[in-house]
Amino acid sequence: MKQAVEELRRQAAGLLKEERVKCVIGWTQGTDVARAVPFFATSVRQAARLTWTPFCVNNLSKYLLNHRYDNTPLAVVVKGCDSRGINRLVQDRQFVRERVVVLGLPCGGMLDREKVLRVVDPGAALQEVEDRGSEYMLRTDKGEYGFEKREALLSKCLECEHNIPVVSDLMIGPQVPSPAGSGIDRFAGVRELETRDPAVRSTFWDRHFARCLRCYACRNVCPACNCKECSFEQAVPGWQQGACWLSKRNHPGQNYLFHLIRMFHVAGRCIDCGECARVCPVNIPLRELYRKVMKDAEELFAMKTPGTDPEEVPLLSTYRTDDPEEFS
Amino acid sequence: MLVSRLLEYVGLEPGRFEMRWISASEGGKVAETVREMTERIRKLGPNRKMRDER
Amino acid sequence: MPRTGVFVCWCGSNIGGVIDCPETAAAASGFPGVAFSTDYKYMCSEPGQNMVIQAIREHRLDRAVVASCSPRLHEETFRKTLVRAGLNPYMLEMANIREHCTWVHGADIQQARIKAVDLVRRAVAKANRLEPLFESEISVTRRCLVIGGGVAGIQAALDVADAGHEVILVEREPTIGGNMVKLDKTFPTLDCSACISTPKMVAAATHPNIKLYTYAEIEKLAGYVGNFEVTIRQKARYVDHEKCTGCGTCWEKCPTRVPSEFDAGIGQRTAIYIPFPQAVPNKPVIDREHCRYFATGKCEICAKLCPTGAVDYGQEDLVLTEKVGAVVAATGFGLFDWSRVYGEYGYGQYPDVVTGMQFERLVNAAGPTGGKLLRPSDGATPRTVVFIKCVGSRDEAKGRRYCSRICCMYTAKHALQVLEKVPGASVFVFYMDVRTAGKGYEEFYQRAVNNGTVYVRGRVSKIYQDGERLVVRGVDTLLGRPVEVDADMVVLATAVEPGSGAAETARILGINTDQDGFFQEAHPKLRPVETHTRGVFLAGACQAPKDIPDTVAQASGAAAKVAGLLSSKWLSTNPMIATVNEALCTGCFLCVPVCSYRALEPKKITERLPGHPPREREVAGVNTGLCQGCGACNVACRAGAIEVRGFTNEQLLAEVDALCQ
Amino acid sequence: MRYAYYSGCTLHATAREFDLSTRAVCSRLGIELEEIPDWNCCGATAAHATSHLLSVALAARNLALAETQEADLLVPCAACYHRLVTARKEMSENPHLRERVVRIIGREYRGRIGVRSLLEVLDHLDPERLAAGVVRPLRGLKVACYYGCLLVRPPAVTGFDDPEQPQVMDRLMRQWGAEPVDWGYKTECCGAGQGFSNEPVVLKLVRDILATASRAGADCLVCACTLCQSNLDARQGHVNRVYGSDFRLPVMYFTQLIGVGMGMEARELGLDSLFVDPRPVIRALG
Repeated sequence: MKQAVEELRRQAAGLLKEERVKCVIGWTQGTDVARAVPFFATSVRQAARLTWTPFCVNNLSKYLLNHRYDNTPLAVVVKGCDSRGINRLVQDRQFVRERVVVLGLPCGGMLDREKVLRVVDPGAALQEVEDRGSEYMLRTDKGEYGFEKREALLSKCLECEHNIPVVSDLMIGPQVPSPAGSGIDRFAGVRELETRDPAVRSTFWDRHFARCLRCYACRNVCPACNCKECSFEQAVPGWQQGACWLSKRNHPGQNYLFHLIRMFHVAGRCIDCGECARVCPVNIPLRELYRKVMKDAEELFAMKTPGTDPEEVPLLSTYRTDDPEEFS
Repeated sequence: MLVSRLLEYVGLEPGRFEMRWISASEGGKVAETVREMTERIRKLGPNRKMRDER
Repeated sequence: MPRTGVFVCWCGSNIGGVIDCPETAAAASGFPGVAFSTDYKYMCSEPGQNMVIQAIREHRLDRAVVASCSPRLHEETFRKTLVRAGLNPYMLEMANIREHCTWVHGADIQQARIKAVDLVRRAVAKANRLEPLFESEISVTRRCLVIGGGVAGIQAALDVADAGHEVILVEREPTIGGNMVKLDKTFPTLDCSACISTPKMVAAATHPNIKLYTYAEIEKLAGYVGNFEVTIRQKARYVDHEKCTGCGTCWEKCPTRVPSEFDAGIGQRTAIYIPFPQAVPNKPVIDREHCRYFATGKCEICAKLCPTGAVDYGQEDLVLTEKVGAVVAATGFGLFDWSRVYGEYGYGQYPDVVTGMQFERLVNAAGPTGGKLLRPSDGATPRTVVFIKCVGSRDEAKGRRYCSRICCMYTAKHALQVLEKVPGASVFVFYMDVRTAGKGYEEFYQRAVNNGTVYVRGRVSKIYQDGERLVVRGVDTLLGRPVEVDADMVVLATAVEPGSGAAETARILGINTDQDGFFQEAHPKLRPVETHTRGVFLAGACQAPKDIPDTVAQASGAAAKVAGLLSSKWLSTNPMIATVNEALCTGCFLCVPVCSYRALEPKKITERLPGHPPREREVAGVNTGLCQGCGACNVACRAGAIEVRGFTNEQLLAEVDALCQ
Repeated sequence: MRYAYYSGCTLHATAREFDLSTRAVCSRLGIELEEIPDWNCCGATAAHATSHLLSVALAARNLALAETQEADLLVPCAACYHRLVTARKEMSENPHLRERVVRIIGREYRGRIGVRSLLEVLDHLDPERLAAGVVRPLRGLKVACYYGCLLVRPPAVTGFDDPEQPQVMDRLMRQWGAEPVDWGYKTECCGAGQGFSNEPVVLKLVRDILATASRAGADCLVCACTLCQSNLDARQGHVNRVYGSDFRLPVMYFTQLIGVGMGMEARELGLDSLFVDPRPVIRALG
């Protein structure tokens, strides 16, 4: 991956130097060996701090929203899954495609930080990463570690649909094989839950939603959540608890409703980048919730994963007379 | 269809949610549908989920 | 704090006979925001309205809830009452405790009482959150489109044109005149149908304010009241009507003969034809389907013989648009196809079993027999004629459940015509009931009876051909015994049904059809010529089966409505339309494609927010003239930036909350 | 092609020629008939006027027996067909009734097999296969096809042909080279059911049918019902006496005419056992 990192820094530096963009949104090495954090390079010097490791899990497309109404040209680095977020924002007219330079990185999968830290000392300094196809080789100042992808990747990466970005202006680094396991059912988790008894399902979600802190991290990280003011924040005079749809209290019933409403706001638009589930501090399996709709929509309406195609129209905003229906 | 599947997925009883096309001229059908639906929901009892005590 | 007044109406016994109105009013007085509540026998009457005005003044009310009938009926009435009391008309909320409560729950008074209170509580909750709304104005294109050139369309067109407005009259057949001009005589006066309809056709064609499109159909209607744009397809006639003089050489020499639609299939016409000699315009069209030239590439007799070179085989359909402010649908009726279902009458296999319309052509001086009553099979004069009424009408099993209204009268007319044309003929009429509601109608029926028509009350169970005669077997329910008549000819009074293509026309116009397929009027009694789509009116049998006097009366009624609409250059608009909260709008424009009225479009705004320099961005904007307040955009807006005035989220949720208490 | 065969009582007695000709024709066309073992009366004419339950149960026992043969049931007689098909429909629509009936007949009945009229079966045969059977076309024979009141009515129960203008038999006769006449009495009642209780009415009905057929130019009547056949055939003399008419119109089963077309002998088809001798008409065919 060394080659890709170098090319990334070079390209970023070039874009900044020629003033084609004001800022390159990428990642840099974080506070420990298995962490990369978003980084906003605004000068040639800063461009040298950009990095590309199997820990660059953050979906950076969301950061474009911060600049949606100014005119600054930007560059953003995306993995395959993140690139669907670019299409999402462009479709939602939140960003003019011409104003962003998309730097695409073919991705061999992201490592599960927890699994890596079980083996590697967090304090170690990451020197080089090598993608050997079926495994990653991490070289640190405290030794070399190999990680079988099948064992150590994030589960979402084993179900990877696009490891090559679906949209990019510049592809950086060599093509790498998809980390997706062969013959993997993308919706196995959903299907598993579907087969359970309704009562079991009910308790399952009740338990998870009851733990929700209403921290809104899932919303804040989501590229499909791009309203100007979230409907959960809209205060209406006379509704003491806040928004008119539901209260802001942390209460099981209200949390339930919160997740369902959010669910419907992203239905047919969720790009399945998995960030919501990753950032959830109480580990609610949000991805399994959103992917339920994705699965049904794929089965019923042959919907592709949203964000795959820049021309598509969100499923719930289209109507075809030949759509199947169950009611009459 | 998505909604009913989802609601069942998150643990609501099947039959609590239903969608029908009824035109404004079909008064009888509205009444009939509502009656059926009411009967069904009454059997299921009150929905304990999403309850708000504000 | 709002000061809401609640006014519970008894509606005589409609509401007051089921629930206890004073009790409901008393319950309402305890609802939040209610400053005054009362009840009255007829709230819509003058004393009732005055009571509302007085209460508003006396109790300093700033909004009102009227619990009475459907807002369809009296919302407008009470809005005006509020204006008279000095309030904004939109500070009114109605609770429909008649149609939604007492009319349907009369059997369960206890529940009805509870429901009435609930409905009022809902209305109060919404009323407390009402805000004043203000109407704006749109311009009006002072032209009118009339669809259908039958007697209804012609009458409406003439009346509107006489009122000084331009009229576009579109007819799909090659001639105007519709069904009326096919008839021989009209009941009950027995005057000649063509003699009274052809002058009207000419008047319409020559009126300086009327623009006539025959052999043309409407394809699309865009826009809204006052500002419609209609797309018309002028079908290819293959004859240049500019050059054509209507000399008739072409249709005299055309070698192809096909059954004439105008003669209900019993006469013949050529492939280049005018439907009948008095057609307007009196210029031919080529029926491409049957023309020898189009089928084989050879013939061209008409082109060769035409003295002005008007025949043009290369002509194509022409699509054109016209701007109008109002539309009158006058698409008329069709006749039930009995031969599909009436096996007992022979499925149309016996040539001497004809329909009433075919009979009209058989006795018409301009018809295929020159007005001599001759039966189709062998051209003999029928001595015994049997008429069967209600073929398809009032028959849910085989046809349509409604009464077609005109058959009783035209059958009486036909009976008289047989008796007059064939001295000594026997005429039998099998009937279910004889319905003669109309001026001079009963007298006319009596005349048919007195002149010797035998009316047999009962249905015909079977007709079969036995040699040359038709055996008609039925039952006389008054005598209680079967009867059998040997007839030379049988005439079926087939049901009136919506014209072919009525459903498609309704779709294009954006109007409803009733369960039988006729166009739905806005109110059966009080708004019989209007539709729920503002600016679209109805005339004639497209709305329900009608005789000529009723058709003409309704056409004039529709014309009066159109003239009223077009009398002013400006029209006030409904303020209950969508509004965009620009601060919330993210500019995704998913609302734009969902709007059927094309009322939403991107617009640029400059946004000033603390801590930011002013910035320009695009948000959705509502065209207040186009918006109909349907709320489709409201639902499509994920950001919750669009609301419909008078139906805001806050108001609706307040209603739900009130109902769920 | 294999069918469970229900001949019914009359085909063993007054309508033996129908049974004979049916079997002969079917074997020639390769339709295998397996007579239901231990069948009983279908209950026609009397049972349904006596007890609804009895009428269904009688027919149901035959259906249950046929089910064990695992083939659709083929019924030549219109009256039997009507009873069996009605019972089948009623039981399929009313599980409660079916339960009661099953208890009465003491046999399992699951409603798996269909009930077919012979006419319906022949109508669905491959036309070429039918054509191959014709060795002596009935050319020039004018036939009045008489369906009677039971075969195609009520349409909700029978449903294989139009109740007002049935065509099955006409089509079949045409295929055999005969010329069906257009006449109005195809489905009129012949009155057979009132044969003993109200003779004057029956005589009139028979007269009307014969007269209309004659006027339409028919050489003979073709029918599919044993009651109609015997009523129309045997009563001609009586009609002639009462009305002073002179009817001698052969009344044959459609199977007999088909058999003639197949070149079978008159005796094979039971043509010799009819009251009005059809042989002159047949001989005239050449």
